[in-house]
Amino acid sequence: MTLRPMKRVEIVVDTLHLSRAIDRLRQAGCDGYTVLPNVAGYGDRGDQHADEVSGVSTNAYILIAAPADQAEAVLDAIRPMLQSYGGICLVSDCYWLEH
Amino acid sequence: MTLRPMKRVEIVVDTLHLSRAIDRLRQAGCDGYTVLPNVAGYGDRGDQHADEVSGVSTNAYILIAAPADQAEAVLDAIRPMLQSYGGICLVSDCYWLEH
Amino acid sequence: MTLRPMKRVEIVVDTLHLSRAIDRLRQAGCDGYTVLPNVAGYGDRGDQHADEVSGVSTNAYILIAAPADQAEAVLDAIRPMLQSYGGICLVSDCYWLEH
Amino acid sequence: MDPTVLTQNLLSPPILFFALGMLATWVRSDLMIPPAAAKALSIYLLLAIGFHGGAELHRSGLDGTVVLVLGVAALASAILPVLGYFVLRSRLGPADAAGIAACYGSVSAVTFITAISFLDRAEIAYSGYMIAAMALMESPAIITAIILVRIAHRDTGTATRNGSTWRTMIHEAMANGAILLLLGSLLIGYLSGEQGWETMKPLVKDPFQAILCLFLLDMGIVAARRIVDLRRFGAFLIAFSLVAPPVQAALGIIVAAMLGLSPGDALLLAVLFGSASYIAVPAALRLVLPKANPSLYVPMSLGLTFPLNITIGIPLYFAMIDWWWTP
Amino acid sequence: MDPTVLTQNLLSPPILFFALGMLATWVRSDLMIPPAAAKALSIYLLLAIGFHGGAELHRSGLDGTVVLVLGVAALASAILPVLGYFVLRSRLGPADAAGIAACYGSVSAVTFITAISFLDRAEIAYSGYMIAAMALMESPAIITAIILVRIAHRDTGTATRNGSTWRTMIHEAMANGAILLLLGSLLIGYLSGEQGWETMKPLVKDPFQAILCLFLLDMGIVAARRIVDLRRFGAFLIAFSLVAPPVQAALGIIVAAMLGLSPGDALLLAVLFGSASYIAVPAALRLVLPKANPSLYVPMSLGLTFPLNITIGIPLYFAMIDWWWTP
Amino acid sequence: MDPTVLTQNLLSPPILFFALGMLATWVRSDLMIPPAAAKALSIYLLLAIGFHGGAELHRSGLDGTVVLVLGVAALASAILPVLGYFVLRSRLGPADAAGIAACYGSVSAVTFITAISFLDRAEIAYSGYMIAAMALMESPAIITAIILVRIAHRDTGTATRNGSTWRTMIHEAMANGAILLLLGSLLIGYLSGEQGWETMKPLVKDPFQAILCLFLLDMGIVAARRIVDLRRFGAFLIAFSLVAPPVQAALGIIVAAMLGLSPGDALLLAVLFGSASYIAVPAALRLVLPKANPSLYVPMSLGLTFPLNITIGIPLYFAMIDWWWTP
Ligand SMILES: Nc1ncnc2c1ncn2[C@@H]1O[C@H](COP(=O)(O)O)[C@@H](O)[C@H]1O
Ligand SMILES: Nc1ncnc2c1ncn2[C@@H]1O[C@H](COP(=O)(O)O)[C@@H](O)[C@H]1O
Ligand SMILES: Nc1ncnc2c1ncn2[C@@H]1O[C@H](COP(=O)(O)O)[C@@H](O)[C@H]1O
Ligand code: NA
Ligand code: NA
Ligand code: NA
Repeated sequence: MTLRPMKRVEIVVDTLHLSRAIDRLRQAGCDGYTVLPNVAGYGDRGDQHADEVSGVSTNAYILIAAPADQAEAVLDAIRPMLQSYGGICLVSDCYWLEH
Repeated sequence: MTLRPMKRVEIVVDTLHLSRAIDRLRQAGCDGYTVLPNVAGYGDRGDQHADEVSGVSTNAYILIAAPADQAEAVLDAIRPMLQSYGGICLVSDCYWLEH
Repeated sequence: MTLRPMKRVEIVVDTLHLSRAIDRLRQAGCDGYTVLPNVAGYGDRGDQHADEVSGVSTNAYILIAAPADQAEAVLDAIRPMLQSYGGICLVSDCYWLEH
Repeated sequence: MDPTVLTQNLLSPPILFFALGMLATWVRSDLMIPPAAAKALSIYLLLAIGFHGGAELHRSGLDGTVVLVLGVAALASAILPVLGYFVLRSRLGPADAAGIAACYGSVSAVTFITAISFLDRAEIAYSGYMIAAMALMESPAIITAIILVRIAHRDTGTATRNGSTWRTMIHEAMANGAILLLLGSLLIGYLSGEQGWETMKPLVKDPFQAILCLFLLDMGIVAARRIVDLRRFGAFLIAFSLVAPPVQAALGIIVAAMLGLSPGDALLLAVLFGSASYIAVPAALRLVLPKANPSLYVPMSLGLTFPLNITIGIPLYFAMIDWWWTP
Repeated sequence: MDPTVLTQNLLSPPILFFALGMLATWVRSDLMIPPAAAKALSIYLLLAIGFHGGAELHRSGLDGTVVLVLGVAALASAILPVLGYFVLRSRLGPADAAGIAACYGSVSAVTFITAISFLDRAEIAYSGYMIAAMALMESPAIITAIILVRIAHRDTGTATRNGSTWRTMIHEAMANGAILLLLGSLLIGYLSGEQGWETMKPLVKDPFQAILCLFLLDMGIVAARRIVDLRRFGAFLIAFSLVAPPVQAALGIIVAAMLGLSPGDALLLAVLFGSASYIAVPAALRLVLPKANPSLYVPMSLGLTFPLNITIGIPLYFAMIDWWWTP
Repeated sequence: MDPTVLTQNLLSPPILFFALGMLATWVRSDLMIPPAAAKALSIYLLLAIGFHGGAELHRSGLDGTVVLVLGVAALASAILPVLGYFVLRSRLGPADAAGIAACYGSVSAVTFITAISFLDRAEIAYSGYMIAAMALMESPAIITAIILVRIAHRDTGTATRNGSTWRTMIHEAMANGAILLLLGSLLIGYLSGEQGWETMKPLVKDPFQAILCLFLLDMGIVAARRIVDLRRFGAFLIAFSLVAPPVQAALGIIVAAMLGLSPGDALLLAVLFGSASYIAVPAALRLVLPKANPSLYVPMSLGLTFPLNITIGIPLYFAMIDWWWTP
């Protein structure tokens, strides 16, 4: 059983910006991610109630496991979006189970 | 690109208790969180099927990134709820991408 | 306040295979997990759109906090499924808040 | 009892779809109604019977017996748990006994709705205010349960969470979404009168029975999942789940006779007495009586009592009423 | 103004369910419509009015005034934000002023649908092409808002995201799901003619009012949540939210009179002028004018203007029209 | 072929809404039906045709040909994949060839439902048992596919997961939610008779066509997304997706003629032969034939064959039948 060290990147952005965020991830060479399109939350821009139909008040959550260099490219790609539109990005360590 | 070390706190409680849990988080000074209001699970209290309309059998998942001291306040605030009602709380390390 | 070190295992499989994956987890001695049955994603097998009714194109996400030895049993149990059907499994460190 | 009443009920679409749902769980099928859709269906059903009841009230007007019936219903919900509690205390601790007793003292909205659909199919009239009676019977049982536990723990006082309990409980009772929707729809149906009824009828009346079928399909799936939990139960709790409903329903029928209700209203009162809550009360109990084990009271009321009531109970109670009321 | 029009509107099921939703939030009830169900209801409503409008168009045929009305509507949506902008600039920065002005220059589909249900209840005719007018009024306001901000920042040019802005904006306007569905359904209703109408009527017409009630129940819950955000607002923005709608609606009535529209169409035009977007425009603004603060424009249009319009606004505007049009 | 049949089909609301959904994806619109709502719609459709078929059966009674037709249908689903497999093996490995062949041997419930709505609009009768035929045609194709792969790998035996395969497969076939719901609703419709039909009609019949439109809107969005995946395909697979359906449908028509079916039933049989599964079979294949690549068979059946069948296929097959059956 091999466990390869990887970075674990978590991103929360408005659901409205999800498709743009994903375009950026792919351009940055990210070759795998998991998406939860409708989550609620609270942050600098107040409540995201996740209760209505426009997506203005709903977040999307993205989880990415990537090697360190790819993770760095992901961070570079996503940072300008966070600056313009808000949202968060967390990085942590993990191991990927090779199969 | 600055990565600030933070604590990453994950909480799972009954959906029924979600609004109370969030009240407690805010009182504890938590200024950001992400919420998934309907998740299923299994634990000491058996199956949470997430299949019915009362919320008795449905969990909510909360993700919080916070500086160490704020994280500690969060743990203190949430522990009594876990003792009364069940649920779990995990803590790990992460980096917050400054933007 | 006691924080017990644990392993944090995350698994993404097709929603189709969720019930089988959970059977395997239980057989491996896993006594707690949290499940998100409908998430989208992208990986080696292309897009999982999470947009239709068969579950062929939808992922499930499983989060498990477990002591190291139980976590290892979980990895052993889940690996054959990933080999046959695809999906991912990540392992990281966390602390469990005793309550 | 005329056996065709039972057969007709068992062969009616709502019950058959409920059975199909149970079958789906038993053969481990992947059939499922998305929780969001099930929730939407339940909102529809509450809104529809509330509005319908309000429109009926608008037509019939309020008369003297209404207040009486409502008062008796609320009182019954407060008293019934006492009986259940003392039976259950023979085997269980105070918290569990009180929790189960609260469920059986309260009511099951879906059982009530299924009884209404039974009456609709049989073209038997019932009064709009019975829906208000149902709403009033949801909460008193919880209050009684709390008092019973308090008395049992007079010395220690640890079983229920002190201080905020009463405030929480009153808030829960008032703010319970199901009750608010039911009473709100009743009031709206009453206020918006005949023109409002014409507006709403194509949604709240015409497809009502059929939408109930869809919901019962889901209930069958869910109830069958809870039955699995019963294997850990002793005979005592299983017997309680099956015996308490007809006994309580019989009490309801006696009360209905004393109040001089019509056969339709008598059936609804019997069902209110005989049914057990698996939504509102469990949700409240988790907050105000967390020591009571939900994996006892939910499987009992949802896995046994609910199926029993909608399949055999309703026609049985109706047969009793029919026999008694017929001169 | 005939007070019974107002009373009748306030006692109509849609408005009462909206009020029930607000009440549910105020008493902190757990009543909620799952977001997926609310989205499905909104899709239903857009599809239904689009299809209905198309079928009406098929019946009436297109005449000369149609193009005129559509042109005027689009123009109005482009001009109205200029007025709003200059009023708002007295207290706010350019981005926020433009953002709010864009919302008020655009339209609220649900307000429009509620006005249609008002006309349906009163059995007053309206033209199918008014639905096309609504679709055309969604976007121009955003373009005006961008231009206004650009002018304000002529020197710095940092307020809006350069380069891709126009492309993004045009794409957003074209590809906005709500508009596409509305115009698509209109076209389908037109193309599929009388036989298509017969097919769709049991879904898009018969239960329309009742489904609107369900949706407004949800809107009440959501709107009441947004009202909480208003406590941080000064009197100026609250006043704007309450005064702009009737002023703009009055403009709409004047234009309608000049165009010689029927009373029903005049009401719809008044509502288009007087309502403020809280779906399409906020979504577009987040993309093309991210500096504008959504926690200003969303609570204003959703928390104040929307409730005002559907409760008092619609009957008020109608009373004005009735008084003016009656010879 | 009478071109108006084709035009009328293309201009019918279901097909136009399907086209609108495709357009929405192509212009990158954000229009989407929440998955939970789409799932609820699909459950409605299966329940509705099942129940309707059962009620029809109740009316017509069972006659001798029923068993014959059901047997032939099941047999066809077992045999058709063999033809497909040998054509596909010329370019593909055994697992992929068998996977695709299984999809084309099985049926598409939504295509079938669209054909029923075509017949309803044209007021052409069909038999309730054809719905049972559809349910029986879902699974045999998978079993054939497994056998074909087993034969191809006689020596290695690695392509399919041994041992538990048959058990899993039989369980999947029995426990498939869609089939269970379809057959269950058929039986319930049959058992609950005329009174049950009256109860269910306002939901399962009146708005059926319109709800199908909503579902096809979603199918259009989803199908267009899958078409993107086809750009990596060679001409061979695209040709297969477009040629296999009419060829197989023609076989179906020949069989229908031999069995002496009515024109309505003949069309349904043609559609059963000519359509390809993108729900039940892909789900089963992922379990029992994981080596077959789902990004081949899903885009083929969902992105090409499905749109082809509902737009051109159904009127074409009907024209063939009309020409043949007319004396
Ligand atoms: N400290 C945090 N921990 C977890 N999630 C957060 C945190 N801060 C913000 N978020 C999430 O990111 C979203 C956007 O954040 P913001 O742009 O700061 O309003 C919020 O709605 C939350 O879902
Ligand atoms: N070891 C675990 N790992 C992940 N989630 C857990 C674990 N234990 C419990 N949970 C989650 O927490 C919920 C409540 O736990 P409990 O109170 O132990 O029944 C469960 O339904 C799960 O969703
Ligand atoms: N690198 C990754 N990071 C996060 N999630 C992933 C990653 N790779 C795959 N996944 C998830 O696992 C699912 C199945 O992966 P695969 O079998 O590689 O297609 C994908 O649809 C994603 O949801
Ligand atoms: Na009771
Ligand atoms: Na406006
Ligand atoms: Na076929």
